[in-house]
Amino acid sequence: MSDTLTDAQLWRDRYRLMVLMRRFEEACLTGVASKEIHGELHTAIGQEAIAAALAEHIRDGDSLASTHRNHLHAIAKRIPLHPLMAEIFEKETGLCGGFGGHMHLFDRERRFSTTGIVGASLPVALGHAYAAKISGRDSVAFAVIGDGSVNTGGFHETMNMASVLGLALVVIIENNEWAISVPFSAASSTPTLAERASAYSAPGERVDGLDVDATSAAIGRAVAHARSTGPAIVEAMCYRFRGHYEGDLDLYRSQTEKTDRTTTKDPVVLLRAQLRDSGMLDEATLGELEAEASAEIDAVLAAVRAESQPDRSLAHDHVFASGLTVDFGTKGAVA
Amino acid sequence: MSDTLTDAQLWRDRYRLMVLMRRFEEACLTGVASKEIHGELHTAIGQEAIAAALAEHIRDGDSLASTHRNHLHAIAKRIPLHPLMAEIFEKETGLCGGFGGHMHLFDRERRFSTTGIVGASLPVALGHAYAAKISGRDSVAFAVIGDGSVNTGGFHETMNMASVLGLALVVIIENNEWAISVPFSAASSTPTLAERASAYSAPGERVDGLDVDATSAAIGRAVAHARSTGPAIVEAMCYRFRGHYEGDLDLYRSQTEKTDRTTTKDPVVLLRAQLRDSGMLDEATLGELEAEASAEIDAVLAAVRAESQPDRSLAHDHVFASGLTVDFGTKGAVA
Amino acid sequence: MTDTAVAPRNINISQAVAEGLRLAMEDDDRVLVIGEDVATQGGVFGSTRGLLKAFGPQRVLDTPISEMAFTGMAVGLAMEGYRPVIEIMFVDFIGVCLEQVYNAIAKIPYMSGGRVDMPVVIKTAGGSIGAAAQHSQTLWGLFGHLPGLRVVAPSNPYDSKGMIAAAVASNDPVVFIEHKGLLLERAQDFEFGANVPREAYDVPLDKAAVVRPGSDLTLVTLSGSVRHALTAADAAILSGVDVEVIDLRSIVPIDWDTIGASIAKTRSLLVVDEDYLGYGLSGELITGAIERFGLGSLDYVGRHGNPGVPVPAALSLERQIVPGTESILNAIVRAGAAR
Amino acid sequence: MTDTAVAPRNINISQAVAEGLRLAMEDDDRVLVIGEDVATQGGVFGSTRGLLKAFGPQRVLDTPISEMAFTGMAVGLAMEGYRPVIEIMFVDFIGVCLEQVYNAIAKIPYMSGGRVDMPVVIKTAGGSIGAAAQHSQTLWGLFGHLPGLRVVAPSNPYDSKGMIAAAVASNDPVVFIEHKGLLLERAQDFEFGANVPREAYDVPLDKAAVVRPGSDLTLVTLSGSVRHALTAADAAILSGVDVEVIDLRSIVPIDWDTIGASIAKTRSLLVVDEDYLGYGLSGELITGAIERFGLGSLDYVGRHGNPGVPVPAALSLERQIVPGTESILNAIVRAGAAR
Ligand SMILES: Cc1ncc(C[n+]2csc(CCOP(=O)(O)OP(=O)(O)O)c2C)c(N)n1
Ligand SMILES: Cc1ncc(C[n+]2csc(CCOP(=O)(O)OP(=O)(O)O)c2C)c(N)n1
Ligand SMILES: [Mg+2]
Ligand SMILES: [Mg+2]
Repeated sequence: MSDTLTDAQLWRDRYRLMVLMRRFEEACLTGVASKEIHGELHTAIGQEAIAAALAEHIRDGDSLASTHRNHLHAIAKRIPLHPLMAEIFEKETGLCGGFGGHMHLFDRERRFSTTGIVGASLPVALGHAYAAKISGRDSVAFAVIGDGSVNTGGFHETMNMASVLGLALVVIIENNEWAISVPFSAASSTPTLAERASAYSAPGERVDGLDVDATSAAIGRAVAHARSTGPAIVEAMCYRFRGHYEGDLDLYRSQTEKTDRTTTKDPVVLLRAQLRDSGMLDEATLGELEAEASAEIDAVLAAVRAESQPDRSLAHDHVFASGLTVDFGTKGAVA
Repeated sequence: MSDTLTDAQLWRDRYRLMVLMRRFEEACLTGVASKEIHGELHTAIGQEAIAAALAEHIRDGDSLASTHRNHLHAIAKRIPLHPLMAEIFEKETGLCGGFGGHMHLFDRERRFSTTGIVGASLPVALGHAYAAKISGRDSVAFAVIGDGSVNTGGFHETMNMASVLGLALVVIIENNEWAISVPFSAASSTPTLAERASAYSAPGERVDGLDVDATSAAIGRAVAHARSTGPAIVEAMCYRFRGHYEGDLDLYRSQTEKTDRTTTKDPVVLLRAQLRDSGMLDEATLGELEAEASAEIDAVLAAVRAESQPDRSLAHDHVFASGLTVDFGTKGAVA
Repeated sequence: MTDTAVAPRNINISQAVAEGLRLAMEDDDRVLVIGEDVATQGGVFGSTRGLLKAFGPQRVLDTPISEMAFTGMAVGLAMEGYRPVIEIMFVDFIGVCLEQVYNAIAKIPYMSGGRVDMPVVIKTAGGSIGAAAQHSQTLWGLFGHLPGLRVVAPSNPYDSKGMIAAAVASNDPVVFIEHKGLLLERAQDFEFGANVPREAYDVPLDKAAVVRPGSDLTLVTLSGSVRHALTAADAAILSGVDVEVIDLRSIVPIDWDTIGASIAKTRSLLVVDEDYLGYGLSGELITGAIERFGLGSLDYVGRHGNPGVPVPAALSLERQIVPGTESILNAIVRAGAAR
Repeated sequence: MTDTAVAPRNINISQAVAEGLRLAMEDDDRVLVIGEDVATQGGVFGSTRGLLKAFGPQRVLDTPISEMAFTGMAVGLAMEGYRPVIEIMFVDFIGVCLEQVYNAIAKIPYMSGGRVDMPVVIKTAGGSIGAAAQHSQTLWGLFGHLPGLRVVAPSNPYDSKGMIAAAVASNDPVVFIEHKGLLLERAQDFEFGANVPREAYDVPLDKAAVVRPGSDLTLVTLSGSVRHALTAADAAILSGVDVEVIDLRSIVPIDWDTIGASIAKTRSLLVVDEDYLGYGLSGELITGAIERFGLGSLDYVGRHGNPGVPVPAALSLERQIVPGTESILNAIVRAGAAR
C-alpha cells in the first residue's frame, strides 16, 4: 500500500469509516442484549474493509442489493445511520417503520434492498442492472453476497443473464470462510469462487478483503468492466468474527481457528497498525477518529433507544400499496 | 471413423438402433394425429445419434434422468418398447398405467425417470449418484438435458454438489440450437456449454452429436472420469428437426435454417451414406435393417393402438402409496 | 361485461390479452414484458404476439430458462419505477421461483412499511388440456394463501383484455392466471364477453360478474369452468334447478357483495373449482360466506372440483378429476335435490 | 398421549426430534438426513444433533446452500430404495425448491400409476419468534393444498419424537413442520406430552388429540398454538366457556372422527391458526365439518389467526398478527358470547 499512502485524507476517511462500521455493529449487539432486536441478528464484524472499499465506488445512482448480513452495505450505500439503526431496533422511526427489521431494509430512493433469503438478492440486482441499461443510465448494480450464496441456483441464473444481456452488474463475494457451520471448502467445487466467473465469460478476481486498498482497487476494476462490458466478480477473503447470528453457540469452529483469525485478521486492527507504523497517521489522530466514530454511533444509539416501536394499530396497514385490505376471518358466525 | 469401422456388427447395431428410434418417434407422431396422445408431444427426431451412443455405455445398474424430450433416452435405457409407447399413448398397459403420459415416465427397476420441468431432472440424477456412492456400487448416474436447461439454477446446484461429493454423474447436453423459440446463442453466456464445466472443476467436452462414434467416445471418456473422480459434461451438437412440440407453428426459425439443417444434419441419413460409401454395409443390408426396425415398431404400434385407456374408476387411486385417500369435497351439506 | 349487438371480432383470447398489453404499453412506457418465448414467438400461446415488433427487444425480453432470475428482476425493476409483467409459461412451474413471488414481490410493500410498492404482474397459464400432472394445474388456491398478492383469472375474451389492462395498471402485485383451454378459443364462440372493443378499457379486478341470473342455487366459479357451468346451468333447467352463475374473476380480493346478494336470493352455494379443492377456494368461499352472512343464511353448501388428485395423463382418467359440463350438471342436480 | 406419573426427562423438543430420528436410523439404515447444517452443527435448532456422530457423514449430510439440488436428490434416493429426510431450515425457504416437492416427490406415486413410492420426509421449522416476514411463516396451508403430501406439525415433546418416527416410517411423503417457538422448550414445561420415553415409539400421523376436554366450544389448532390455546381455555372458565381443545397434529389427512365427536357435543367450532387464514386450514376445517356433519350441526363457527398479513418485525406489531394466549382468549370469549 506504500504507493497509495500519499493521501492522508483518504486514509483518515477509510479508517474512520471502518471504525464507524465496527461501532455500528457493536451498538447493534447491545440491542440484542436488551431484547430490542429480535430474530437472528447477523453482524459483519471482521468484514469492514470490504464495505469501506465498496463505499468508495458506489454512487448515488448505483444500486445495491444485499443479504442477511447487510448493515455495513447499508452504510456503504449511505443510508442515514439513524433510520438504519432504528429499523434494526424495530422502531417506528426506522427505515421501514419497524415493519421490516434487520433482514429487510428497503430504500427506494437510494436503490438499496436486502433479503433474508440466501441467493435472492442477485436477481434483484439483475433487475436494477437491466433498468440502468434500458433507461440509458450508466449506473452499476452491485450485489454483495456471502460465499455460501454462490452455490444457489439464483447466482447462476443471474450471472448468465447478466452476461447475455451485457449488464453492469458487480457481484462482490464476501468469502468469510463459513456459511453457518459449513466451511467454504466443503461447499465449493472450485478452490476459489472468482474462477467460476469464467463460466459466464466474466472476469473474477480474488482479493484480500482485509486490505481496504487492494479491495477498493479490485472493485474499481470490476466496475470498469461492468460499465463497458458486463458482469464481474470480486471475491474478497475475510473471516466471520462472531457466530452466524447472535446467540449461535458456534461450536462447529475450533477455538484455535477463531483465536487465530480474530487476532491476526481484524481489518480494523491491521489498518490501524499499518497507518501508525507507516507514519501516515499518528496515535493521537487515530484516537481522535475513533472517538469521533464512537461519539457518532453513541448518539444514534441513544436516540434510537429513546424511540418507540410502531403503534400496534398499524399492524394491518401496507399489505397492499393500493390500500386494499382483505383481512380474512374477521368474525365468527352463528346459526 | 475409418479406424473403428472394423466391427460390422457394431455398426449394424448402431444403425438399426438409430432407425428404430426414428421409427419410434414417427409412430408417436401418428398418435398425435389420431388424438390418442394429448398435451405437448416432444420428439427427438434428429437427435438419434446421441441416444444411440448413450445406449452403448449405460448399464442396467446405471440410472438415467431425462426431460420432456425423453423417448430416445428411454430406449437407450432399454425400457421395453411396448410399455413405453403405451404410456406415451396413455394406455392402461403403459409403463405407468396411463397415469403419467409422455412427460412422466418412471421405471424404478431400471432407474429411469423423466420430468416435464426443465432442469428438474438434474437433482434427481444427483440423488441416484449419491445412492451409488453410499451403497458402494460403481454405477453411473446419467442426466440428459437440453441446451436450455443449463441456464436453470438446478444445473448449477447439481454440478457443484456432485463435484464437492465426487459423484459419478455424467451430464449429456443435447444442444439442438434451440430452447423453444430462443436460440442457444441468445441464452448462453459462453460460446459452448462444455466450457462451463470448469466452474465445477469438471471436464467438459463438445462433440458432434450427429456422429454416433464420436459421441460414444466422448461419453466413454466422461464415464471414465465420473467413475474415478466426479461429474463430467458432454455437449453433443445436433438440431431439433420438428417444432418444439407437435402443433408448434415453429415460425421463429427461418425456413432456410430448417431446410439447411434437416437436409445436411440428419444423423440417420448421414450414417447410412457413410456406411454404404465406406462399404461397411451394403444397400441390401441397410434396407434389411430398416425393414426390421420398421416391422418391430409397427408391431408395437399396432398392439398399443388396440389397447384401452385406463378404466376411469382408477382415477382416484395411487395418490398415496399407503392407500390413504383424502378426497376433499365429497358431498354437499344441507341445513 | 359489455355485450352489444355488434358481431364479435374474429380474435381469440390470446389476442385479446396481447391487445390489452399492447395498449397498456403504449400508454405507459414503464411497462415491460419479460419471460421465455414472449418476444420472437409472442408467447407459446400467442398472448404477447406483436409486442416485440411494437416495442422492441428491451421492453419485450426473451429470457433464458431462468425463472428465478427473471422473476426476481421484477423486484429491482419495480424499485426503479418500472412496471414489469413477468410471464411464467405454465403456472405449474411456479415452484422454481415462488420464493421471489411470495417472499419479495408480495411482501416488500409491507416489509418496507408502505414505502416501496411492487406494481408487478405475474402472468401465467393454467388449466387442464390433457397435459398431465405437471402441466395442468391452476393453483390459484396456492397464491390466494400468500398475503400481498391479488389473484385473478378471467373466463372470457372481454374480461381477458380488460383484466390484463387493470392488472398492469394496479400498484399491487397481481397474479394473472390465463386458462390454456380458453386461450385459443375464438371470441365469437363465447356466450358471454364475446365482444372485445378495440380501444383500451379496464375490467375492475375486484368485481365478480353474474353471468347467468337464477333463483335456486348460487354457483360460484371462475376461469375455464365458467363456460362449462353455463352450459350445465342451461341443462339443469330440465331438472328444475334455476342456477345463478357467478364468475368470480378475482380470488383475492373476493367480491362479497355480489356473492352476498346472490345467496340472499338462493340460500344455496355451490363452488365449482378446477383447482385442488383442499385448502383452497371452496373452503374460503364457504367459510367466508358463513362468516359474513351467518350459518342461518344458507340451506345448502357444496363444492365440486379436483378432490386432491394430480391430474392424470389419460383422458379417461382426467375426465374423472377435472370438472366438466357433465360433472358440474351432476353437482347441480345433487345440490338441487339436497336443498 | 402418554402422560405418566414419572418426572419428565430434562430434554427439549429438538432433542426429542433428534432422538426419534436416531432410533429410526438405527432401525433402518436406508434412512438418511440431508440438509444445511444438519451434520456438524446438528441443525440450527439442534434437532439433528448427535446423528453425525452416530451414523457418519454419508448418512448425515451437510450440504451447500442448494435446496433445489438436495431436495430433488430425494427423488433419486427414494427410487434407489433410500428413505431420505430432507431438512429445509426454515419453511419460509420452501419457495426456492417447492418444485421438487409438489411436482416430483408428491406426484410421482400417482404419475407412476402406483409403481414408485416416495418415502421422503421434508423436515422444516416454522412459526413466529420475532424474526419478521421471511422467517416466521408456518405455511401448512400451502402444503395442504398440494396433493400427495401428508402434512403434520407436532405441539409437544412426546408427539415430536413419535411423529418424526412415524413420518420416517411412512411410505408417503410427509411434510413435518416443527415450531421454532417450541424447539428449545423443555419437556417439563409442557402441560401435555411432557414425558418422552427413551425407547422408540410412533405417534400415528392421522389422529388428532383431545388435549383438554370441554363441553361448550371445540377449539381446533395445532403446533405452537396448542399451548396458548390451553392457557386461554383455562382462563376462559372464568367467562363461563368450557373449551375442548383439539390438537390436530395432521392437516393432511384431517382426523374427522375426533372433530366430529367433539362438535357433536359442543355444536361450536373455533379454528385457531398461526398460518395465514385465507385459503387455508380454517376454511378447510369449517367447510369439511359442514360437509360431513351438516349445516345444522353447528351453532357457531369462527376462526382466529393471521388475517393475511406478512409477519412484521416489531414485536408491537407481531403481537397483533400472531395468535397468542390473550388473543385466543378473546376469540373464545367472542365465540362464547355468540353461541
Ligand atoms: C434459501 C436459503 N437457504 C438457507 C438459508 C439460511 N441461511 C441464512 S444465512 C446462511 C448462510 C449464508 O452463508 P454465506 O452466504 O456464506 O453468508 P454469511 O452468513 O457467511 O455472511 C444460511 C444457510 C436462507 N436464509 N435462505
Ligand atoms: C422450469 C420450466 N420452465 C419452462 C418450461 C417450458 N419449457 C419446456 S421445454 C422448454 C425448452 C427446453 O429447451 P432445451 O433444454 O434446450 O430442450 P429442447 O426442448 O431443446 O430439447 C421450455 C422453456 C418448463 N417445462 N419448465
Ligand atoms: Mg460466508
Ligand atoms: Mg434445446
